[in-house]
Amino acid sequence: MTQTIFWIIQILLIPVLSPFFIGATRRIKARLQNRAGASSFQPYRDIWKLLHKDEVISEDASWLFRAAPYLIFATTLVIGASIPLMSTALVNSYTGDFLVVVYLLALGTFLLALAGIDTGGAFGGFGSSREMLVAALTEGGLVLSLLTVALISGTTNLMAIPQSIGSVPFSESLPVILAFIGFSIAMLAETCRYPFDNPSTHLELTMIHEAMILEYSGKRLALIEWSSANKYLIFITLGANLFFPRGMADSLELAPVALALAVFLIKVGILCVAVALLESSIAKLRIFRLPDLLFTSFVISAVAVGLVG
Amino acid sequence: MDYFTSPSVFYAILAVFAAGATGALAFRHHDRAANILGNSLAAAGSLAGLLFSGAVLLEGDVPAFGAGSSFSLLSITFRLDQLSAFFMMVICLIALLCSIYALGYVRHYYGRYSVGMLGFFYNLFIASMILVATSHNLLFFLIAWEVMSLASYFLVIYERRESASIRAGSLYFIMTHAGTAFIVFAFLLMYQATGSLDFEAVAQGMAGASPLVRNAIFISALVGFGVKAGIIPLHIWLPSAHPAAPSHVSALMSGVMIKTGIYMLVRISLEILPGPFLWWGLVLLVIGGASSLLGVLYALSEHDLKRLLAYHSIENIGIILLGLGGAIVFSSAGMNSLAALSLAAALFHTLNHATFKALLFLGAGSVIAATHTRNIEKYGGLIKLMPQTALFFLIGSMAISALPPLNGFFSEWLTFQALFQGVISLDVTTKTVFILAVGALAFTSGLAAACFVKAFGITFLARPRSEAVSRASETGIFPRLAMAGLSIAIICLGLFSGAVVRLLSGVGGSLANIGGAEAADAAGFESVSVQNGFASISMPAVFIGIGLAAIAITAVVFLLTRRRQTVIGRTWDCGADLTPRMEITATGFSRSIITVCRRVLRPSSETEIEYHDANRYFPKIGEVTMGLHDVYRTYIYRPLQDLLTLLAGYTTKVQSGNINAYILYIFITLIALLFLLDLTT
Amino acid sequence: MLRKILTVPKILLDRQSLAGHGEGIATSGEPREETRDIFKGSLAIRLVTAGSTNACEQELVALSNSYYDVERFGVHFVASPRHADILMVTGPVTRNMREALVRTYKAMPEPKIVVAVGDDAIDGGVFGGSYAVLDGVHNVIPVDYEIPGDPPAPRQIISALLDIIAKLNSRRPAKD
Amino acid sequence: MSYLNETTMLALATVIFAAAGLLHFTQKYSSSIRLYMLQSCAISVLLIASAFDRLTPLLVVAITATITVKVLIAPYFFFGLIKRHELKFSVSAYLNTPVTLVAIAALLLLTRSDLFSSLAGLAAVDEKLLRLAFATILISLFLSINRRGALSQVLGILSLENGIVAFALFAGLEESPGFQLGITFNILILVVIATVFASMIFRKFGSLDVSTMKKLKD
Repeated sequence: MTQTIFWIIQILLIPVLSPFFIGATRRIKARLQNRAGASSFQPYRDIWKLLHKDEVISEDASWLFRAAPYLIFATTLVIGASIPLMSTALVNSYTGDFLVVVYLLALGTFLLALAGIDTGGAFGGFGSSREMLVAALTEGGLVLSLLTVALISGTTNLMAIPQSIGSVPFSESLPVILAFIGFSIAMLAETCRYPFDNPSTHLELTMIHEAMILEYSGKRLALIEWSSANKYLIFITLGANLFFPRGMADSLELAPVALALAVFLIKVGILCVAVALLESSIAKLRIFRLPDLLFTSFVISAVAVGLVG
Repeated sequence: MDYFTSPSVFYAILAVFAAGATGALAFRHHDRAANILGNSLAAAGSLAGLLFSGAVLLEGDVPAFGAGSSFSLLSITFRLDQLSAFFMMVICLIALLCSIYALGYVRHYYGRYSVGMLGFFYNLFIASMILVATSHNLLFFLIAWEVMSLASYFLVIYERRESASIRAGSLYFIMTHAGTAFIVFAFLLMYQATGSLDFEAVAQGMAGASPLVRNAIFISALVGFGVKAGIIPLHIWLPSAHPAAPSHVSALMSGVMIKTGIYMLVRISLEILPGPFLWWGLVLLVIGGASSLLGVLYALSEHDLKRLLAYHSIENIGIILLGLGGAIVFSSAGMNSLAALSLAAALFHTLNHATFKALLFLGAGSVIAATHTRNIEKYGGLIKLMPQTALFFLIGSMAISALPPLNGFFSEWLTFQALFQGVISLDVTTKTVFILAVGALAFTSGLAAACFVKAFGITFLARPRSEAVSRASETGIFPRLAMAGLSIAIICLGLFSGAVVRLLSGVGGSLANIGGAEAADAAGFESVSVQNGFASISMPAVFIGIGLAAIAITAVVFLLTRRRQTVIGRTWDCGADLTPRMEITATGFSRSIITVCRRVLRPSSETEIEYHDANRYFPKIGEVTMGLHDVYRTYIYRPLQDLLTLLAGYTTKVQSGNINAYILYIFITLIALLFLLDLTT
Repeated sequence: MLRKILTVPKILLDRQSLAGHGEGIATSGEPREETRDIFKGSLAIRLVTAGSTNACEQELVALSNSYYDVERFGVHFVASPRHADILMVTGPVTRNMREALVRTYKAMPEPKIVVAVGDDAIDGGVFGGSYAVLDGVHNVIPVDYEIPGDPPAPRQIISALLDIIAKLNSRRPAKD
Repeated sequence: MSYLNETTMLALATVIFAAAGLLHFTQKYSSSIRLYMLQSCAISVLLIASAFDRLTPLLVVAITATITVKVLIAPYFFFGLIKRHELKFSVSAYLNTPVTLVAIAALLLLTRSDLFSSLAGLAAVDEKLLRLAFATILISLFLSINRRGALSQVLGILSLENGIVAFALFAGLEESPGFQLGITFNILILVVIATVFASMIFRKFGSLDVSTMKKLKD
């Protein structure tokens, strides 16, 4: 029974919390810019508003354009159920493999890129092109950085990894640290943050993610915004729980799990602050400088894998 | 059931193909009859072959059977062990659906080219592939191999009034025969070492062969079969030959024929040659990584839909070789269960690639038949004109991009897991190769996704970019039936991957150098786990998870927004008129990735501007052609060709054109051989 | 740094000092029922410059800086009319921009609000009567609210926006 | 071969050898063809004799085919050919008669030499016969080299064929029916192709002298 409850929490946690952390990151950034900024709960309001608006769909759009947001959101839900959140005792051996997560993310990107092309607008296409460039070159670093922790813990199941990473002594944690660096770069690329993309840009020419969703409105826009929030939280969670698994519960008792959830929120909050700090202190890179960074991520992660064992 | 796997059934299947071939030839003046006869008999034969090979896979090997011949070395014998049966199953599965497709597709050749000839060579081609996969004698194998090459050559030059087809055919002819020369060399070495040409006897006799001989056999087999499989840099024939053939033949060539090269590589390196060496596996890993990465990058730069797909075949062969290379490395290190895992990954990817590449080629064939162009830049908006073809092509695209929950994802997952095991369990130098292979595989699948966003997006989405395309219409019922069949196969192979892995585990385990090890364990809910739970996955769970989540979210959103309307408007165009010329082009889409990889790909761009005036101030028309420098031609094949021409220049002096002189050469050779004989005895 | 994140910046104008400086003048009477409650705390603006002098744009850009910081009220500018709730138009609408303005309006999903910003947009302002302009946004698309001024100061605009939001949300629908 | 004693066999072998040798010195096409017929007859006799030894259906077919093709059809073709194109003489050779003789002698010496001893070991009946058959092969080849006329060259090749058959018989290979069938089949093809080519070439160039055919290369 408790297990069922925990599973429900596990599945719902990511979509429920994700708008908050997007909002929080924005707010921290606003503060760093000496502004008050919108409330951390602003994304909830935006999504609520969009769900209550009409929709305008281009006459050139096909069923793919209409179906994509639902499927993309569905992939983030499945991923949310496959990643470690609070307790290492909860193991999903069906979809918990890290490759499943990586490729489900790729599925979302694939569908979104197609939807970007679908309407035949001038911006959607190059948004897709850039997105696929970044996504394709991120893959190597992402897979190898996650492989590092998987090798250390002797399983590629994400939900089982934290248990053994937590017991790695500090003197042997070099691969973990390197992998985390590689992972962070991949994370910034996948979630469209600085220096890869400006999440709040209005200039079509500098867009990557935004350019693809220019044509969406109403409920489908809400779903897309929500799924990218989910994706952001998924990556933050992976970063927090795979590389710094301290504080995760190792049983399914109520008290430790509640504690673990609190610790989880704090860890995610810290990472959000880190992202905001990073975004406020660096400039966006030229698109042809991005591959260098992504290859750096790949090389660092490859070295990390080499150092394991 | 035992009755069903008897040799006579096998002969009957061959007879059906023979009937199809002769029937099509007999009715060559009557296009419709030739089409129906040739293709329906091919379909019937393939169906029977599919059932037959499936029965063999379930029931166990059929021992060698067949007719001997009066020649001591050539015996027309067949053997259906698990590996042969598996490849025969792949061949028959794809051939079945391609034949159904051809029933409708061939119609547009009526009155233009001889449908009878097409039917003849098509049946011959399928039958010869089956013979290649099942023959049990090296010499007989060579004959079947040559028939397969020639039949496919005639299919490549089928549209004989296109000069491009003829050129592609010639290149194919030369390359494949250069490859055959290496194969013959490998076989001769085997014969020399064992004194027999029967597979079983050769495999037994090879145990005593020296490492030098074994290495030489492996290298020449790798080159010879590598040409057919299309590994880089021996691939140059592939992107021009596959697109030139009619689409259902392209599907067979790309989906199945190149796999015969893989079949023999597996057979030679894991069964015939005892105790493979570590470096064989490493070489295959390096070649596989390079082929997959370069293949997908070249595919990105292609704007010809079928050439693009042909380059993806190179990529997927690379992925298969990663699995095979891993299997050889593990086998040489004595880790049999890992070798079984790795080989299962390679074989699974072989099967998967056959299904989705055939589907994609068939889809491309329908698109080309409807639009009369192969240039991807001219397409657009076909999803509204050909909705079902678009859906099938999308399924194929997702499968080849290794997106879950389709079959392409599962075999790449298995390949990844095999490579991970290599990273875990091997020494530092070997491990490095495996890490790089993992990286290559990861980048490859990302780039493949990018390439298929391009291929699918530019072809089917947005608005038509040319007049011809806007008049396209959905293809006939048979092509759609065939594509639907392949789509179902793709989905089922993804869903029931657990069962397939168990089957392939048996196939791999039957090989001598793996010795019966299990590839993966099966747990509940169709889930597969490798290496005692190092990794586990359940494809049905992924499928159902996505489905349930999508249904749930759709229901929730529907409830929330049921009172809101959806309005159809024009695409947001910033107030200016949007024309199809403003849409992203395939060139534009992939140019950024090509620019990133410019060191490897060597992009070229030529600008041509026509001016209004002599001072060249006012340009009239500007044209930029973007492409790639052909590195292989410039640095490998051109020098080779020059060298050959030079040598040929010397040898022309020998060619006097006088018959007497030629007979004199024969005479001298005879005498010289006699001397040689005398010296050796 | 942490203090900076946690405390409200000093130079920011507070809410009280903003109120009452300007108001959104409703042109179409009662707000439609469907707009009620939807825009609570979330408003996306699409700006169309229909032949303006760029003065209004300068002021609108100032809204996002750290002094006025319109974002704290949940108001933000977006890149596509598809994402927008409010269409802000500046300038007297030149003949060349007419079609673009209409298309932008059509591209927005319902419910949508049109706000004419500045005297030019309201009735043509100093350009009124010129052969090149159409004398205000209302001649092209229905306008819901007007923010007068030539150009209106940022403070006026924010004040008017808050007023508009208040009007949209607070007023009871007629039949209730 | 027990039905023929050694002397008979030696005689037949000599006939075959002599026919090949004499082909070098015939002046007329018709006599060349007759010599070939003679040679083929000798071969047929040898084949029939071997059939008594061990009769298989395939061997019967092979013998029938050999007799039909070599003794009847091929000469008939050639007679038809020379009649149609009114050819009579085939005098031109690269080497004159004495030098040809010397060359033939040298070839004979070669077959007698130790060089050949390894092959001679194959002999089922008599080493001498084998050497003779081999000499036939070499001399026939030499005929094709030496003669300019296309018809003589074809005859040289056919005679070579006969030499090979004789060699196979003496080496005891006649039991392999595939071998017999292959050779027969080969001859059939050769005759057809040669005829077609010869008439095509004659129509085009008006001569069968290959040295006037140099233009073919261009």
